[in-house]
Amino acid sequence: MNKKIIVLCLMLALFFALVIGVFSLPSFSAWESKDVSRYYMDNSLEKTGSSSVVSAIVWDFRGFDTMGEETVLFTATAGILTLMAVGFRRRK
Amino acid sequence: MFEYWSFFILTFAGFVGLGLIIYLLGSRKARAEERKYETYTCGEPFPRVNVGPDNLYQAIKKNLGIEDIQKIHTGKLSDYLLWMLAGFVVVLLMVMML
Amino acid sequence: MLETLVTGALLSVIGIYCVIAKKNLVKKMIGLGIFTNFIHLMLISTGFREGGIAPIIIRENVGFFAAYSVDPLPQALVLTSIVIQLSVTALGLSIAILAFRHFNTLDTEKMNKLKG
Amino acid sequence: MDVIIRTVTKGIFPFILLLGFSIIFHGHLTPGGSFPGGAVVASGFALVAVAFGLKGAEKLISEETVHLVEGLVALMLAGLILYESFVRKYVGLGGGFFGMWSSPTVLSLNVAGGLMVMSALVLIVFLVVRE
Amino acid sequence: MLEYLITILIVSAFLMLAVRRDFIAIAAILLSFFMILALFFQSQIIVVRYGGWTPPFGIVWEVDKLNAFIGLIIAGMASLVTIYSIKCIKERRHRFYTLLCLMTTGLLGVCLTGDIFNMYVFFEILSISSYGLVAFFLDKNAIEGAFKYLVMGSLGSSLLLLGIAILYGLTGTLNFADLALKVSHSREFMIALGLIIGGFCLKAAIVPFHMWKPDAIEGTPIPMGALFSTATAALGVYGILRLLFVFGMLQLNLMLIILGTITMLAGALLALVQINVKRMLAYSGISQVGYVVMAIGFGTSAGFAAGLYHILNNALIKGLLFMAIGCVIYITGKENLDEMGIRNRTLLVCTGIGVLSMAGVPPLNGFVSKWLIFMASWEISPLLTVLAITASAITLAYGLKIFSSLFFAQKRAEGKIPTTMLVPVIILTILCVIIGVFPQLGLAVVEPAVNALLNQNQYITAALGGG
Repeated sequence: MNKKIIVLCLMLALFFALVIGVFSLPSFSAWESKDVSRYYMDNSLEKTGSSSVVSAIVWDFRGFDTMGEETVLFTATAGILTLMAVGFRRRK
Repeated sequence: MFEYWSFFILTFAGFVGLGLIIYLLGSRKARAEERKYETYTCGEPFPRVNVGPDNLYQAIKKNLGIEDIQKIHTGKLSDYLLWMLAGFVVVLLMVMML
Repeated sequence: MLETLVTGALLSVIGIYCVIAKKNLVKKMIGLGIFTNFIHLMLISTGFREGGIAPIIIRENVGFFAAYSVDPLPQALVLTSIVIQLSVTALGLSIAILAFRHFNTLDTEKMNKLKG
Repeated sequence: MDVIIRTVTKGIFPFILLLGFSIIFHGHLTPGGSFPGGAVVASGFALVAVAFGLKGAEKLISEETVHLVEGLVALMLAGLILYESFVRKYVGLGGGFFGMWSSPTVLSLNVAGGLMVMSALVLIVFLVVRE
Repeated sequence: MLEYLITILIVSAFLMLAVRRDFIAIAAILLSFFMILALFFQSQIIVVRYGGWTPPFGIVWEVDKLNAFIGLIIAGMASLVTIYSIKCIKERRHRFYTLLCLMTTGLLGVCLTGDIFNMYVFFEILSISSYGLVAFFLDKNAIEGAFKYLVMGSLGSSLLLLGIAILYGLTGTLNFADLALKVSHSREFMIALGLIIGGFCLKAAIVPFHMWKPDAIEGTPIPMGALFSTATAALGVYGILRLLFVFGMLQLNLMLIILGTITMLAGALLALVQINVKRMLAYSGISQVGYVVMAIGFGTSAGFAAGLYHILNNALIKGLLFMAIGCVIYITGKENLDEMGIRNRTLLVCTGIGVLSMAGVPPLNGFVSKWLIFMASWEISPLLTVLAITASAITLAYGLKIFSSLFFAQKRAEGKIPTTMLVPVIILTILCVIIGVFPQLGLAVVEPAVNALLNQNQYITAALGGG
């Protein structure tokens, strides 16, 4: 177990030093390249009428993603029904 | 044209022969079940020893280090996750080396 | 921004330690949740802007909104991802209930019937 | 559960529903929307299930109803999303900006998504509580 | 057409909750197969814009020949599995079909999408429905396999999301084509790519990530084992391929060769010593994916052709073996290799052909793609050829184990196999033989996919151009 913890610590250090180092880059909040977000901010009011830009993105610009998200929720429900509701029909 | 067809006929014949062999093998063994085997060692009737598929390749299993590989698969979730993260780190390092 | 990075580092290490080293299945699910929260935090932080405002257009800021707002797209992505995480957690906990019923324990070290 | 929790639940339950539906219906104007609102509504039903037991909660909204709501709302949602461009073409934008009817597509989708989230979460709570 | 495909699948899954009739899901999956078949014969790249927004701003689905090839394998296997499990699953069949329908949705969604976050969403639909399906039998093995798969799979897809977050932070866009134009091959981009490739390796069960697969397959119903070893594995390989090619990262081939070789050898060696037949087939599937990844890593067009051809052949062979062994288990009720004797001759012949084909005996289809892989590896390094032939020999050895347990069994069980279970087995056997005798047929399917793989510029311009 002790050996495992050492391996774990080494790996974690390597892994997250890499990953978190990336997020501290200055280019991550550079606004020159974000023309997609810029388009959403400029056009959400005129083209969708929604004044909450996040709502406009979630339901209109990227509505298909949200469709997938609701399907994920439905999938989890179906999975839990498969797991849990075994004797339910018979009891009624 | 002729070459093509000869190739076709050869492979077709080979395939039919193979199928025939498999079929005969299956049917022969299906009948052979009722036959009685009597094994004698030193004049005494010996109980029949059945060599199953899990007895095959025991020598390879012992000598080729498969048992060591099998020991890695402990069935414990923590070990699996540790291997998986090690895999992620290896992939990351390999990608970074370019 | 520095606070975000420090929090993210802490969350990630705690989460992944919890997933790997803890033996209880429910604790593993909690660790998974913490780790996913780390990712959500990082994803949100890609839209960071110094002194930014929330991406809601109101009458007062309709002209100069785009110059001050934070990036709305990562927020939408995180909203989607939270629901996905909720679904995974719900399914995982119901599997944990069934596992407890079968094995009479939640210790993952003792559930190693399948191996080799 | 004891009488205090029951009484408080009876008092607070309508307001939880009100808050949830308010969040859902203002999804295109304020922060929040379908998922937070749906979760709030579902938490109201979860509270009833805790206070009055599963029987009490099923008197309020039976599992059959939840199934039906989820199926119907899911179908509606799928239709709305997948043919969103048609909806936008024929419904168009409503009245002026910043108003309740400023964005019919986002509003209707928010309501449908909120009902979907609510029914899914209520179903999950019912199924897990029964165990 | 693509909108109707996804509409039909999702809506039928939703309908199954209320209506509970199996034929809805069966019809939907079969219909989706025919739609993918029709897409496969389209000559140009098909782009579908959801919601009517232009590509970098809205979500786009995009089908070129590579997509369509993998989608054809996925939809074909899913529909065969659907037909097979009409009789194979005995109780709570409507739940099984709901989840199977959603799993097909997830598989096809990841395969056909052109947007990286959309890909993550469908990846999760696939994952969650698979967790439910692994736990379907609700017994000890099923639950154990399910939670192992759940924790590993969720951690893997979280890391995939982390990779997507880094990509978004670097470029500010999520569309594949737009990303390909905007990324520079910097170190940060490499980290993101490594994380995403790791997530796909988990689905394809490349060796350090493979440990969920045998445990999950041992507990699942047999049809799910067939789907995991064929469709999910093909999808994982597709994800790696698409990422590498659309971003022009062909210098990663050394990594793929190393991972593929290790996977090939370890899977074959572990399959050699298994006693449970489902577990043995699971390891065998891992080994075959290793061949594919190794062949892709060669970086030559011969290697790509061989790898893609082996995806097709592996799907046919592994599907055939899983389904045939499933019929045997249906009769005998035992999963040990010791107790697998049956009297049904058709089934014996089909299983024999499957085993020989897996081992690469000449007139059958496994030989063709393995031969192509050997030829392609000889140009890179003869050592790789030797290793591949060794793995092939080990494949023959464990194939003989199945062979002997079927043909030389002492006790043979009697039993009637339902027609719906026998038909997919026979279809796959006939396909194996036909592709083995006429390899040109298979190559005709594979070659457009290889061409599409090598011309990623068409994929990029088709997504962004054209108004």
